Amino acid sequence: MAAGLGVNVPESEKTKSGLTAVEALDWFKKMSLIRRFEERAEEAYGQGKIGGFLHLYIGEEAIAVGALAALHEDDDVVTHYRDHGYVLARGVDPKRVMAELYGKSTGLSKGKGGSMHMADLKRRLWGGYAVVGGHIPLAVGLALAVQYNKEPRIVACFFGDGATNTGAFYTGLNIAAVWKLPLVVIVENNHYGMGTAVARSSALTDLYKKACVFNMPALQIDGNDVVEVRDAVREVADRARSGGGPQFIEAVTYRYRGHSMGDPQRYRTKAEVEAAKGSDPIMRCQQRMLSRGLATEADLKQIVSQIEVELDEAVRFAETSPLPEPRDLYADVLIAE
Amino acid sequence: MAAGLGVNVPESEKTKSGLTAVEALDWFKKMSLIRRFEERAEEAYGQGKIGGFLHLYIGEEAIAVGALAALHEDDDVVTHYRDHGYVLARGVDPKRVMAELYGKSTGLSKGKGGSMHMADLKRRLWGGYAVVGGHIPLAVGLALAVQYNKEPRIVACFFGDGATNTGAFYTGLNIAAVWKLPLVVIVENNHYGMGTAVARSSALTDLYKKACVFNMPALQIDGNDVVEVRDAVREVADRARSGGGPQFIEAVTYRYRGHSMGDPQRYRTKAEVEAAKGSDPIMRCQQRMLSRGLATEADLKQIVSQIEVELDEAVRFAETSPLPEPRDLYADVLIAE
Amino acid sequence: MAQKSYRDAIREALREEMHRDERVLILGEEVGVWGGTYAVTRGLHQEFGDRRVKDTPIAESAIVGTAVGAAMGGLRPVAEVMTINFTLVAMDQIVNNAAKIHYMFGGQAKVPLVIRTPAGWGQLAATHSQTFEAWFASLPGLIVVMPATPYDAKGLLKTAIRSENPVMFIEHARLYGVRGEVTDEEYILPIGVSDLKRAGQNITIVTYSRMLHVALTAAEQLSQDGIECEVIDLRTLRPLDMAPVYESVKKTHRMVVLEEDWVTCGMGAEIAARVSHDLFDELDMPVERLGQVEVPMPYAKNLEALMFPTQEQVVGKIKGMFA
Amino acid sequence: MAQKSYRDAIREALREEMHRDERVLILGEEVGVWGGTYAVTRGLHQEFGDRRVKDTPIAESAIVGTAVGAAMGGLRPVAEVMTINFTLVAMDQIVNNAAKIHYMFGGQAKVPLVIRTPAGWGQLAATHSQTFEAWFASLPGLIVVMPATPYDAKGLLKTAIRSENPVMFIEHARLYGVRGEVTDEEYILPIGVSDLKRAGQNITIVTYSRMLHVALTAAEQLSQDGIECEVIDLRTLRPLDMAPVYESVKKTHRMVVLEEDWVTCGMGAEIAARVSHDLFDELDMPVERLGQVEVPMPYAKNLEALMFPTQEQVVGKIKGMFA
Ligand SMILES: Cc1ncc(C[n+]2csc(CCOP(=O)(O)OP(=O)(O)O)c2C)c(N)n1
Ligand SMILES: Cc1ncc(C[n+]2csc(CCOP(=O)(O)OP(=O)(O)O)c2C)c(N)n1
Ligand SMILES: [Mg+2]
Ligand SMILES: [Mg+2]
Repeated sequence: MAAGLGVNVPESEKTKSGLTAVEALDWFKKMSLIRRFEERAEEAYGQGKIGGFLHLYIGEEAIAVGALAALHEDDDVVTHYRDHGYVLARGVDPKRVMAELYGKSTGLSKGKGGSMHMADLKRRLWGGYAVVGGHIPLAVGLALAVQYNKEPRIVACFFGDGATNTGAFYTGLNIAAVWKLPLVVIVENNHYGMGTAVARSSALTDLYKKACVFNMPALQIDGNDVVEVRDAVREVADRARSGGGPQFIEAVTYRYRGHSMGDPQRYRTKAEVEAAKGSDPIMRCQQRMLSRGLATEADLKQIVSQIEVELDEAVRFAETSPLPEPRDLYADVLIAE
Repeated sequence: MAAGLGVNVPESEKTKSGLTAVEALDWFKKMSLIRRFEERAEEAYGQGKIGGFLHLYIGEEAIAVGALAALHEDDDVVTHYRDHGYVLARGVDPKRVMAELYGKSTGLSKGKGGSMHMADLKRRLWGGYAVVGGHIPLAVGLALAVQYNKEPRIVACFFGDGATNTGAFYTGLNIAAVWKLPLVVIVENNHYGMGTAVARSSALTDLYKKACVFNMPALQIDGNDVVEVRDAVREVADRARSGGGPQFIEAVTYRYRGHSMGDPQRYRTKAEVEAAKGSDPIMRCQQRMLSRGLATEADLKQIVSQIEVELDEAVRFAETSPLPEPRDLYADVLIAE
Repeated sequence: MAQKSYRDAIREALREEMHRDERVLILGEEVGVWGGTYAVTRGLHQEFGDRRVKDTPIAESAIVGTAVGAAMGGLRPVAEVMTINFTLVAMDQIVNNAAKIHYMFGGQAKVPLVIRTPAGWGQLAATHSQTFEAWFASLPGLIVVMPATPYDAKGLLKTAIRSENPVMFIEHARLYGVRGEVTDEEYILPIGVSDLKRAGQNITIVTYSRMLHVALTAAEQLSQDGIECEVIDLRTLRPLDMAPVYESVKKTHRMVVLEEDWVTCGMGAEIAARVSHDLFDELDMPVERLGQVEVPMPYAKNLEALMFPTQEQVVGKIKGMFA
Repeated sequence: MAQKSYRDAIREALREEMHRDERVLILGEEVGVWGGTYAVTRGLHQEFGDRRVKDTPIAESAIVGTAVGAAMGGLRPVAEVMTINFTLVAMDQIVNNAAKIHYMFGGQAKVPLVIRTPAGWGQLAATHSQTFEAWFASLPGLIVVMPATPYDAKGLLKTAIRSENPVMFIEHARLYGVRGEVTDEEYILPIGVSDLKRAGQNITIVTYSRMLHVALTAAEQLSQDGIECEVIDLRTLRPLDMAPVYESVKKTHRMVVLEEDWVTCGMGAEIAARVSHDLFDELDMPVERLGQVEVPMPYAKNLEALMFPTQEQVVGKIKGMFA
């Protein structure tokens, strides 16, 4: 379970669980949905219909999809700002996600949050957070609530390689470890925090090794293999759920797009990006499905065209939804008592 | 090189360097001076002549004395608030340290700093700092200045076990490691941060292991053996000085007194404290000197009585020194330009 | 009515609320085994155990962040930050998470959290003698309470713990030993209501926290000279209840704001700006502000004594306003 | 005189000072290879190399703390905190170390440090659209500069870098593209001097940073209605230079403070309190404050547009003062 930097990673045959057609189709569909959703968002951003920061998850889809497939529906999820993938992977209607990007009142966070702050409490998605590392203690606190109430749930927290250099990462996870909380953290090592390569910002470059300081079980996995992600997260989530305390996963992946819109990308070469695409998570999933006979070319084509229909609808919904009302500005500052 | 919790640690025979009588007498004198100085301060505190927090170093003297013996005179030193020991070990006149405790204008920091903030820039003592962990990045910055100017110096930074749970510890030392700065950090593991035992606050209890996350060479040493401290610090300081990057030492020791004045000490038993005194650093130094014929009982008695004279003088100086003038309140807020 | 210390009153509030509501828990440095650095939580760890009284590592940002998460997850955490100085380490969690999560996600999540922390001083020098209430009071999404008496402290803390909103509850280390009347019956007090602590018709003193006591003794002294001060204790700094202040100034036409913080950009600036604006025609003379000398806190006792407005200074200032 | 952008003017200041003084170095997130998130440091890494332009991990408290230490050790660091929002993570280092070290040790150490950081907004939502200048302006031991024009930004940054004191240098993301006259000769500007940006005799507008531009356009519009505004740009928020403000209000007898921050406990409160006090008899009417709506920043563009005073609002407010 180890992946290199953006080079062709041979399709893992170490998968422990059998892969069913239903699962594979679901994951393929979700990964494709996330990717196409973001390409649509990118377009809309170019047209000035979306503003602020827009951090795309393209290339990293296998992590959100694999991890959320492994979690139970009522497990808590807390993420960083690069958050469209998690939300869509958990089955939130793309309409409401797109509407949030458009800053519409029908958006997932009523237009108050935007791309970086997608939350859906009905699905126990506690939100994307934009201060790097700052959400990690929140996940620790949610895990404390789970432990306190002796619930059979766990909390999953996602963040990037860059976040592993923040104070919140260390101080938060130390508490989780001392209190043995039911928490799974998944570091998405996409090799860069903005333009800073891991080796230029972190004394350890194999990020799963950072778990040493928390005395926490840790794994490094190929984050572009949706099956490997699902299996690894399932394994450690089971452990966390049964009192094994917090668990640490480094999922190695690669971000195809710039950090956000308008990144000059002076920190890497085009060739590096192209090479990384050789182990594209969607392509690999697709190849696996076809080679194992879990789906036909036609099945996949159909999924892809269904997605386009769904996204046309999402864009239409976002475009035609009403803006928030001026009075909404004043709503939800404090709860009236 | 490992020490247990407050039990009789057999006198280390692993000392690499020969111990000379001159050194041994100097260290014995300094450790005794620190202890007696603090006992005097404790007395004065009881009489209401010293205010605020007073954190005593009693029981931990071998670390300051051994470490500063190993450092060069022009190496930078940055410490936490439990700082009388370092200042006295570097040869600052006890008069000025006592006067600072008394809040007099003749004090080391002109009465502005008090017990927790002793600085003497002429000796490259950059100060004691009272926000736990907050001084660690300062030491990193001083080390950056040394590296930037290609000087043959290093920076030594002292702090407690509790500080290893702060964000400043992790974020600061990560930078030191990535930039390979000439820094030596010495964690004084006295088993408690205020009333919280290490195991109740830290996922790792062997604190030198925390260096794993910085990929930093680390040692655990018996902090109550002044020779072991000196040798270990000399070794790693040499490494840091010759481009080896930051170095990490955990010096295991024990704090005899409460955290500060007025600590109810509900977190430990009297028996535990008494047991710890079995490996008292001054006693062990004395025994070694006597058993190796490096000093006679008479020599040591003479030193001890000299110290009393010096401290009588220090107390007299502090008592009779003038208070700061009201106008001093306004001095040194900003440098006039 | 019994005489109780501010410390004991706060502890009673914590204890009663923990008995009332199983979801209430305490976390912070030294709140458990030690019993609280200022002995506020003494006995609670023995009574409620590890589950509900949790000692933490020295990591204020993680303490507050964990408490925010726990609050979102359905608990009612009371996080103690050992002194208000250390909120500086937790500032991101307070400002960006506690105060904004409810709004940012369109009202979905709530953060029923109390952060207890004392201001204070006493030869603790520059980094350990600060008070940042005006910073917190500037933040939409946060409630800021800063009580001056045992009675107020208890009643307001109970309300804070029951609140659905994040509350910064700022105590004062030099008030812990101060005693006052606290009824034995259970009671709560409303957040966001300023309190008239002394009636008078000649001048209005607006204040809060420890300075209330300085104001009250100064008022007694001034009374002997025939100047009757009306003393208003803000108690809550956000939201600010200005109505009693306005009512008072309409009667007295003179006002002093008394605070322990540095004057520049302190609470007094806000109060003075509002009164100067809203009661422009009512004021017989400018609103005066009294607060801390604008230098970092020195250690030396004689210098520290010069830092804060004293009873004498308040008396002098007010006499000057009638000269 | 050449027209230069605020961004380029700041970069010139950095570059000139790096050439002048070998001790000047830059550190922060993305200041090097990326060239600065807002392209302010573009080209400097290529020109000066790794030693003098240092990319850091995402760890603002360590960035600022390291810069403080480096300043103590004899360097002249210019630390960039990517946006002012992230100073919340570094607050302890700014408040307790940068601002207090000189005082706390009796004047022994000094901290000749500049922290550059932009305020700003633009659909970035609640945690990324803040501005805390009033917090910093409350701190003895710190200098706070917040320039509005390319000329001021360059001249003041050069002075800040040469200063022996810690300077919080607050830029504005929405000004980086704004152009203005910047002389080609080398120049520096004094810190702590407010600047008259427009003369007028009817009313005084006191402002700083981006709001200066709103004030100036509003003043042009009002001029057509015969109301001549005097516009004063504070430029430095600590120490505050009130002399030009007082001089102006003595002439106009009317004043508005215009800021981008929340009004409660903002800079405007301090300015209004001072003017209301010191010029009590000069004011024909209350000092007005205009600032941000007191809610966390929403993402939606139409809501965000309601958050700040606009030219129209300033005009409306001022017209109202002459009605
Ligand atoms: C405390 C803080 N500092 C800086 C930033 C600016 N910033 C936003 S994302 C980012 C990089 C984060 O990198 P990483 O954690 O690897 O996540 P990725 O974007 O690669 O998914 C930075 C520096 C921020 N949002 N918060
Ligand atoms: C940020 C911060 N939080 C809390 C405190 C209060 N405090 C002072 S010393 C201390 C314990 C530190 O323990 P350790 O680092 O082990 O050093 P020791 O006192 O044992 O030498 C605490 C919690 C502080 N000064 N700063
Ligand atoms: Mg990354
Ligand atoms: Mg300790």
